[in-house]
Amino acid sequence: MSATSQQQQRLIVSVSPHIRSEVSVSRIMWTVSISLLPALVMGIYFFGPRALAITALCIVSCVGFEYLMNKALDKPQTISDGSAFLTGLLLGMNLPASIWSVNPFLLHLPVLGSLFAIVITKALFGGLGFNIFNPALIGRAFLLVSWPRAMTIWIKPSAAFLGMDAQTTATPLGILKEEGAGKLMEVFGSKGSMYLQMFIGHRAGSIGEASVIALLIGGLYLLAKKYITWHIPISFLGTVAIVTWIFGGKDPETGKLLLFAGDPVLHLMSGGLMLGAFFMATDYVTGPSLRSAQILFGIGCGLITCLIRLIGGFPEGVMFAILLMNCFAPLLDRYMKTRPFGTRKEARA
Amino acid sequence: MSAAGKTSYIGLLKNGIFGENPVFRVALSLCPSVAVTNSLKSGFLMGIGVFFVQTMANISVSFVRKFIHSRIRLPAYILIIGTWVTVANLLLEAYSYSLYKQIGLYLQLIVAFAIILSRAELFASKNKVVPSLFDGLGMGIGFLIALVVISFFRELIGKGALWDYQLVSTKPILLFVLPAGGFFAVGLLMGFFNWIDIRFFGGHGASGGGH
Amino acid sequence: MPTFAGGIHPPDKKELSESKPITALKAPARVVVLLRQHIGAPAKACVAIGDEVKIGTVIGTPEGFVSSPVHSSVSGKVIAIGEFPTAMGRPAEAVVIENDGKEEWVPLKDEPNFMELPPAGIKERIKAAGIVGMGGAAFPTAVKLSPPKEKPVDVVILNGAECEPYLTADHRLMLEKSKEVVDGLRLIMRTLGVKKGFIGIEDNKPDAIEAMKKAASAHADVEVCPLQVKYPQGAEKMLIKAVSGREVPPRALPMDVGVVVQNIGTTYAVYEAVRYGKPLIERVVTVTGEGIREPKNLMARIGTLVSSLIEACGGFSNNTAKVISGGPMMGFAISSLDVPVTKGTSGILVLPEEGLFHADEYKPCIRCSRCVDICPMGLRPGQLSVLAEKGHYEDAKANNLFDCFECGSCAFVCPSKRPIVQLIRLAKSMVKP
Amino acid sequence: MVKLFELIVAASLVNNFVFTRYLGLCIFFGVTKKMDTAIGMSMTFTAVMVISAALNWVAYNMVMVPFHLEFLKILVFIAIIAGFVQAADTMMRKVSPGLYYKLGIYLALIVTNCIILAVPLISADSNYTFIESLVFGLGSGLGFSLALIIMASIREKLELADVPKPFRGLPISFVLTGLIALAFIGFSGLITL
Amino acid sequence: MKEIIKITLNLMVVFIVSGVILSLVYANAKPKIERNEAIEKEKALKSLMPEASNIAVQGTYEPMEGKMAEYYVAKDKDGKVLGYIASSYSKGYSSIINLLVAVGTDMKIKAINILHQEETPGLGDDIGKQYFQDRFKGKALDQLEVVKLPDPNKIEAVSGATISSRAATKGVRTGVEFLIKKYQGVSQ
Repeated sequence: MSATSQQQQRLIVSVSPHIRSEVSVSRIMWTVSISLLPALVMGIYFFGPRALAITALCIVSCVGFEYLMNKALDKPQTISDGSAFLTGLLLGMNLPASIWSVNPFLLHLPVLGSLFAIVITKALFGGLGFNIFNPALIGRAFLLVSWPRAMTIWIKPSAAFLGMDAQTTATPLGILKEEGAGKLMEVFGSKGSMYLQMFIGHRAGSIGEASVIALLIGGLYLLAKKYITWHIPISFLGTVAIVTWIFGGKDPETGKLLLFAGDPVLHLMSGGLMLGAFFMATDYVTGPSLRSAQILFGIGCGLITCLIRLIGGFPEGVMFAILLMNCFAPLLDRYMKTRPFGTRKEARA
Repeated sequence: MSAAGKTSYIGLLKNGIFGENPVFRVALSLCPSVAVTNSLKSGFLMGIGVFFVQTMANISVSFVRKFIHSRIRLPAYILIIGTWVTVANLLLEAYSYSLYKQIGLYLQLIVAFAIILSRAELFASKNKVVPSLFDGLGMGIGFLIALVVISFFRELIGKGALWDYQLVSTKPILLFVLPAGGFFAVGLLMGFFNWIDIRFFGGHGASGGGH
Repeated sequence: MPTFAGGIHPPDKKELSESKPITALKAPARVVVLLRQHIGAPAKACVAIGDEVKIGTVIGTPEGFVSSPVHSSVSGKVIAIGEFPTAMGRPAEAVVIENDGKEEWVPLKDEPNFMELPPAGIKERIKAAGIVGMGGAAFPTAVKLSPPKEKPVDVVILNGAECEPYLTADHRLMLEKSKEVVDGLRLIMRTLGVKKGFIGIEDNKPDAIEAMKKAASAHADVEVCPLQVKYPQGAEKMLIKAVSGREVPPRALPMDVGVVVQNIGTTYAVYEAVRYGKPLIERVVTVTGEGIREPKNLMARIGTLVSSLIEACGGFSNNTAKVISGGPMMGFAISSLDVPVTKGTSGILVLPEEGLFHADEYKPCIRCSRCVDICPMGLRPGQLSVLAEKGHYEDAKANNLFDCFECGSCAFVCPSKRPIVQLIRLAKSMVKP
Repeated sequence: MVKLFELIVAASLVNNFVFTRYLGLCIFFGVTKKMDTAIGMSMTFTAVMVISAALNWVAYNMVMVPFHLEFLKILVFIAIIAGFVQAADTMMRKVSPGLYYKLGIYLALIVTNCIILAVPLISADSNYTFIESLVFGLGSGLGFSLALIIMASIREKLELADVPKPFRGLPISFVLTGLIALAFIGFSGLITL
Repeated sequence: MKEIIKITLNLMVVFIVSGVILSLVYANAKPKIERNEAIEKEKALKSLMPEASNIAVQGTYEPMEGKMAEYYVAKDKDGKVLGYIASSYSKGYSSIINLLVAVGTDMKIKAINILHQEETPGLGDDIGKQYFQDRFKGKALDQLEVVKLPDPNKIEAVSGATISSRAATKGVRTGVEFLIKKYQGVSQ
């Protein structure tokens, strides 16, 4: 009896349920970070160690600002949950590697971008779970708008590992927007070679956005682990494919719109679409939480992306599309309802 | 006028500048605080414009307060304010044409400023001319100071310049002179002033009750 | 294989006890029989201190329509009547009986032709035996079997899902007493005048499905339905959906869609009561968990203290941190081992320190929609929890707060480890339904 | 036709009154605490903007321009709007009291709102035709409604957030508007007018 | 009844007083305002052809759908034609660019002046800067082509802002083409 009474002293009383799944916020964040690694490795391979240095700087700054904001606001420390790390990683992968080589070095850019991402977008809104916008994307949008020139210089991808004075060039979407599809063929040689090179990631662009295969590996891994669902990526990519196929074509002679003549494959593989569709539009916090709303969210992202790519001023629209749809996410969640059990009328079995 | 009267005039001034600062505390008439503050010069001139209209409107309203029938009070006040706005507008157009092209629209919109009408209604229509003048001055200066503070930061951070004089060769953070940057500047400054208020004066933060 | 929408797959841990046959636990030296072991009005004590009782002596009489009698589970002497701690935390009135070890029964009225009894007669015997829903809710069975005329019932479903992890009491009963359970079901169908009876069993109990199929093979009106393994399949509404495809509307009862659901243990008790006139004085309790030396399925007298059950299973292994009455998803953590087994106690679960989750360390909702995906009631639990956390109870109510039956699936999957159920309960207590 | 469509898109998205022109901020911050008010306000505003665009266009191009009284436009516009709003108020109260109780409260706020005045002023400056002026009013109204509704939905969510104390209320709303405006930069270059 | 009279009287007095104030200010400001516009235009034209003493409007043409623009002939004080100036419009990246282009009698560009543009801040709005406008000096019509690398015989784009640079160049070309059509060979 004494043994049990001793035991009784230590019994924990808590509410049900008494078992929990093993998935935790930090596990999700770290898994997403890991799934981004293949794309980062490809980025480093093509753009050199500077790509690694920029990404690392972003990560260190993001985690640092998160630490400082928690201190300043007297909140429990959250740097170990991996969300700031992930923000830094995504921000770094969204920057052009060229900011390392532009003279003078623009290394304050990653730091300021992180400041904007963590402090203004996240901490001021109450920290993880309450931010309205994807912090990494706001960080990038802020940099793009404030340093439009530095943020649109792209270096030529090459496997030459240590070249610092790399040649600059335009991204495929930039070429498409300014010179047309003909020039793109000229640059890549043939359509097949263009698809292949873009699939591998041998093209100008942000550090982590270029390699389609690496991003697909990461994205499929997340899908398989059920950390993301198909709703947003598929509706996003599908919308872009359909719209660019229908409206993406131009008559090479007259420059007039030619229906059903676009190149959806090119559009799917270019810009930040893969990175955005699998890793940033799927951000839990800033997207809608209902599956039906997520499909609309993805379609919206796709439409705005196409609108900007095909008509708008910027060559690439994924970032703005996701940010704009972030604005609409609460609205979508508000008006798309779940169907509570038992509210469907049906015949008796 | 006694000494007590004097302090109350100073009190009226202070009230407009600190206690009920139209932008940072009362949060009325926010449009110009963002719209024209991307350079110190236009912010300052807009502030002067509001200052002018506020003061003149307060004086005029106070002047005619006994004469105006209460049922047409508001239309009459709007008419008076509209007159002074038009005057300010014409003067700016005549004497600083290039600036008029920049801030003209917003200057015209002063006529719809809640702050001016509300001071006319709440203060000038109930007080004598001299206190109304001081209330107008206080509010006007408060508004002017707010605009100057905001535009100072925005031009400095956004263009690296002050009063169109380039201080550094590069643009530090261009965003701050763009539309989006205006909102950030005002929001961050408001938050900063609230923080000072809470931290050092034991206040509750002005717009803390905002929701 | 049929099931319902949503739901989760917690580790079921049934292997700890599913192969342990039901063994009778020796009647303890003293039993504490609660007078309120059911939903509705508590029974009123009809014995006095010092009275001699036998096994099956009525010691509490029902008060009102929704109530149930309580019987002595041992023979001996009433030594106390008063407040006693319970598994739910709040003390309740109980009759304490000292066992004289004679195991004397009151005379029972055997009924070999039980299948010919008229419905009213069956119901009378069920009522007299003090049978209540033994899955946990403890609703008096006789009342459940008296649906109002305007709600015709055409299907009876036996709940063999036993979806709570760890618990195996119903599983063992279906294996060892298949025939009795099927007969109990037919008795219930007869009482209600129903032509169709289903037995829904989750697919993780193939031996039980087999045994029940065999027992039911002689009866065309009884059908065994294997179901996908998913929690909370055993919740009435979910089970009805899975087996019959019917959806019980919010705030309605199964009988509104013509269904009555009965628990396996209850059905077995019904059989025994109608066949032998035996009152409900014992039940199968699964004592299991990683914190117990020797997990067992025990046939224990109502009123046995939890400490006796644990002793009978070899006591705690090291680092015991939590003892739960019921399953891990919806059971109650108990603070003392001196609480009695009641008619609704389906299991005692002992969890060790390792792998235990501490409820106070939770993070903000990151809106991952896991809870929305799995909520069997089609609610948005995460949002409800945030609304409750910030005191927006009315908003929570507008978001179907009261449809939640607190199955805990949302809290189980939540990566932020939010105490969603607790917050929802808080909101429920703050607003009127 | 294309021009008119472009005008709507430009007025509602590219040059959204709130996010790029900073107009109507008092109302914008004032009525977006609750979704219902935001919706009521956007409906009232859009209607009033279209009608006031029409009335003021007539007054400006039919009366003021021929008589060289353009410098009086501020006074005339605000008088017309005030008069019209007053009339609408009275009429609605008589004709449709139900609608009046729903939307009437917003009418009172309209006179002292710069966004209503801005529509005729900008139309006058840009020499729009009557139809263009109407369409511009409509586009502006839709853009303002969009801004109000987005903001209201986000603020409802923000209500549950743990915003640092000095930033609660207006400061965080400003920062939020800045972030939305940053996102709206994506629409720039979509249409060149 | 008395009230209505009082209200009317009230309003009339306010109207009259504001009318008086306004007309006084307007009378004073109006000539200045009108002069301001003229001065501004004159200044812009003058800056293109500082040596001309008389720049006169000749008419209008349509450089872009729906936009009419003026063109001018610049003469020195002896009445000798120094060159021609055209105002022109073109669609830029985010705004309609309005500019002036001045050519000599040899139809080579003397100077251009971007009057209005709202291109991307920090990027396209560099076309308003002197360094870019100077790139047009001395160019003939066939040299008005935008390239990305420095080239003395072409127009080098503002870095990172090819679209804006092209738009500006297109506006210039429209103007020059018009002037050539109008005045080529008419020179005396």
